[in-house]
Amino acid sequence: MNPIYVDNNATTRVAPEVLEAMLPYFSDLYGNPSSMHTFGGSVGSKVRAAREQVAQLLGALPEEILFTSCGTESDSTAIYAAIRSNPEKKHIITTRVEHPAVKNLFEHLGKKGYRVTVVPVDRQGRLDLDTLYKNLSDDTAVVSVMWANNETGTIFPVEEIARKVRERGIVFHTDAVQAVGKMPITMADSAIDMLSLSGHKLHAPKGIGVLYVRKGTQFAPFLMGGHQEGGRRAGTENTASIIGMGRAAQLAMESMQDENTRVKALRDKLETELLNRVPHSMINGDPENRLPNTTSIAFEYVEGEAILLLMDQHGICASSGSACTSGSLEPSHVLRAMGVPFTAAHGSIRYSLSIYNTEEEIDFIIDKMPTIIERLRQMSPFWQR
Amino acid sequence: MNPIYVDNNATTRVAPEVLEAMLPYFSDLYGNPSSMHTFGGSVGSKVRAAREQVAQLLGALPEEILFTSCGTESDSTAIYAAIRSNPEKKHIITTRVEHPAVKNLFEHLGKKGYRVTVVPVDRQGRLDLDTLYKNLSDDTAVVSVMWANNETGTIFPVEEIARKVRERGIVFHTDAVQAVGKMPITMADSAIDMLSLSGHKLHAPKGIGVLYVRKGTQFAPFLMGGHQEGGRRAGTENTASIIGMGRAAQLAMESMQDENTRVKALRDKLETELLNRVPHSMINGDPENRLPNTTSIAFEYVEGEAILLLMDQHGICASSGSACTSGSLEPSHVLRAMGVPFTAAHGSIRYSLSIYNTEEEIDFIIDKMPTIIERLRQMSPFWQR
Amino acid sequence: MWDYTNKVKDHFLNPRNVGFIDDFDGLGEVGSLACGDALKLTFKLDEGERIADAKFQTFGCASAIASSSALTEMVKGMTLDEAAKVTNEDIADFLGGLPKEKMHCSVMGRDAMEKAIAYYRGEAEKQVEGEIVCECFGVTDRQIERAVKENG
Ligand SMILES: Cc1ncc(COP(=O)(O)O)c(C=O)c1O
Ligand SMILES: Cc1ncc(COP(=O)(O)O)c(C=O)c1O
Ligand code: FES
Ligand code: FES
Repeated sequence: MNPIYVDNNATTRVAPEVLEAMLPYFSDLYGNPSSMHTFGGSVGSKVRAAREQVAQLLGALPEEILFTSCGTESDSTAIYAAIRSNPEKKHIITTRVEHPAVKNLFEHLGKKGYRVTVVPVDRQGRLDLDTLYKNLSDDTAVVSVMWANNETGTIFPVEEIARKVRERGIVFHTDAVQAVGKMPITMADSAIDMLSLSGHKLHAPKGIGVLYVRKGTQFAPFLMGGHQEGGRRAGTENTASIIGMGRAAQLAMESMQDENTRVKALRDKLETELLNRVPHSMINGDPENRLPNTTSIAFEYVEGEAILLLMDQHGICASSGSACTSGSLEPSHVLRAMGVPFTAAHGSIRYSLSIYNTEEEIDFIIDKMPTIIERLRQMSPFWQR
Repeated sequence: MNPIYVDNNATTRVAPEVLEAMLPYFSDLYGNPSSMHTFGGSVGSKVRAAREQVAQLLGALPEEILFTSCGTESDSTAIYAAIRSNPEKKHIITTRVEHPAVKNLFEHLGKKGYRVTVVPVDRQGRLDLDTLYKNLSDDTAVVSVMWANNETGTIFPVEEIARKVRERGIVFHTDAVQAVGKMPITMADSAIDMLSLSGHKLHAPKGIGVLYVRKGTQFAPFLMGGHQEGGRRAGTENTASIIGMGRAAQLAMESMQDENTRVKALRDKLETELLNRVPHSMINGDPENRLPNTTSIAFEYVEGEAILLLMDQHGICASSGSACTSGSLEPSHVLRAMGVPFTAAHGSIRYSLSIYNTEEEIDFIIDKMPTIIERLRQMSPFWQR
Repeated sequence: MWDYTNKVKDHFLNPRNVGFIDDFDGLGEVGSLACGDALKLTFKLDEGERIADAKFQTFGCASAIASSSALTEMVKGMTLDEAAKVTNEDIADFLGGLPKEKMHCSVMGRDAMEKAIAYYRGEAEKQVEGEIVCECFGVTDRQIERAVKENG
């Protein structure tokens, strides 16, 4: 059975063009770009080209692009760089809806003696900006706010926040893992100091990330060792994946239009039809400011894992909460932060589309979901027939 | 021109069998192993199989295997885990011949207030064990000694050191990046607490590493975030590379014999012939305890970069010092630690073979090297004809 | 993804004895919406004081549903004393095993059975031993009741 994959916020298919670009760099052109021979050195020029491609996607300079091993490493690198560059400052700010890569790091830093402000969100998942701005102080080392939420797709006004944060001379980082490739980004016009992305969310392979570091931003490496990445990230360059990342950046620019028209229309159709056909269902998140590919729908009185497993019987792949938190049945911290009622939080399903989805697939999902929910509700002690 | 690649301590060719094992996991079976659908979950069982393969290569338990993004990350993870688990201890021990991944981290920790003992080596590159043992104290948080040196191939008695260190209740880590796959290792019989390896040194791809953590060893994660790797290393699993790493571990077990007979014989032939044919040349390192694939030969009165570039003209790929430090022209810290005279240190070339090398290739190198060295010596003001 | 046995999958996909016996002899309810797990169990006795029928309603994950289904199958024909001795390990064994992290899902079944028996015997509600089923939200029962009412 061919899967119907609507779990693209968890991970994406490596684009065939990306794999093709990577293939020569495993068993044929396997040299180390740091080597003093042509065989290794020539791979170095491919790595430079990939850096330029990523810079172009972000409207940035090639020297502002750092390759890392994943989104999580980019997040850690940025946040540690900011606090190590400002060792006297002991206050840090983030939000209640961050990915665990930022959330858990801030919690750790809280235990290490940092004062942490965690900005709340409202019922639609919108940030309480007043609280954020009110808490900026001379003691603040870094503000980290995600660009788009992985579970609901809600987009946050990070450009505006970055400007206010910069006015106070504070470093601003954004986890843009879910935003990059789905919306246009121009770092040259922005006040954001550091930005994280992860290759496998935009059709590059798993195990490659990028950290944008604005020229002039104070920096301290997270991974110490060899002199790779201009001394800012040690470890032999993951050449094949870097080259794949470059190609994926190029493809993302080309498909941005499709993502924001055709894919968005498919998402809207899926959402509208499911809300129509399934009683007691509702959207989680801000329908106004939202990624074009994501919808999180709460089906009341049923439980997410059970829904996913029944969907799996039809080959439909989706998520309840983020892939990172499913595996434990704790309800998602994002939905809890938004005050989604218990009856709804447990039964929330995230559908995240990509350019590879077709209308037939969406129609198939629309057809199957009502029966799945009805079947589970028949078993539920809370469901009043 | 097909390269003659004798730079396998810098990086290796991805084995075609490894690439074949990886290929389905890019564009076809691209699911996230943490997902609640069969499409992702079934990749999880492949990841488990890879963990078992790596465990087998190391004579370890699968739950003692942690996948990271490279050797450098494994080293950092181990050393930080040890010092964070022993926050009251402020003394750390390493050697003068470590790879920058350990060396630079220890220097950094020295600046952060740790007392660092750096154990010297003798002219053959053998460790001064007395100094090491004498400095073990109740304040020592971790001892990190590489298993085999990347530049000279010298093997250190880490099993013996680990036993002595354990007697004192101190954590022992070894950077085994150059040892794994070239010599049999059985962690079950060992006193080593943590061991680092890097995939691209044994025909797995770049960008995948392993940290062995003995069951029961205190641990604190370096990369915080999602719950992957049992909460010990966050970040979406690099499934294709992990699966490739597993296959490479399997192949390494199969080729260990070939490495220690045929490859060793080729290395010995190369070495003997070059020493015979090129006057004023000598081996760096301990010829008794040495990796089967490595020889570092000093050609006096000439300079390494120039040698490498002339070799490159013939398509011969090698290194002067480690690939990580070439790129700057500082003479290698390893050769300096051994007291190799300047006249020799600058002209040292590392040849590191692999199972893919043939006798024809070695004969070709033996044929070309004398002319290359002679040509440069003709230009050298230090060379007395 | 969890490694479920074929038997778990079967009992999840084709659960036996779903429902509510209107003229029940015993009724046990455990868990709550807040936890994401809840189970309502009813049984009916025959003349010989053996369980003639048992039915369940479950709000929960696949393990919870499969465990409930398994339990109701297992207890049919048992005396109440026998049924009271069924442990969550027995339920897991019946299903060919549950992932370690999912063992607690089968506890709910045992607890509901215990409560249903106590109900029949008119005993005061027994303090149930063992693991706490869920403490995800850390909210009070009253909050939950309100939440259910508001959204019900
Ligand atoms: C001994 C040793 N340790 C650590 C490393 C670092 O490994 P990686 O480049 O995969 O991070 C290397 C190779 O570069 C090495 O030879
Ligand atoms: C918003 C966000 N940040 C960070 C990450 C972490 O990325 P990775 O798994 O590549 O480390 C993810 C995805 O898992 C994400 O969705
Ligand atoms: S002569 Fe060129 S680096 Fe010194
Ligand atoms: S019922 Fe299975 S996780 Fe709680």
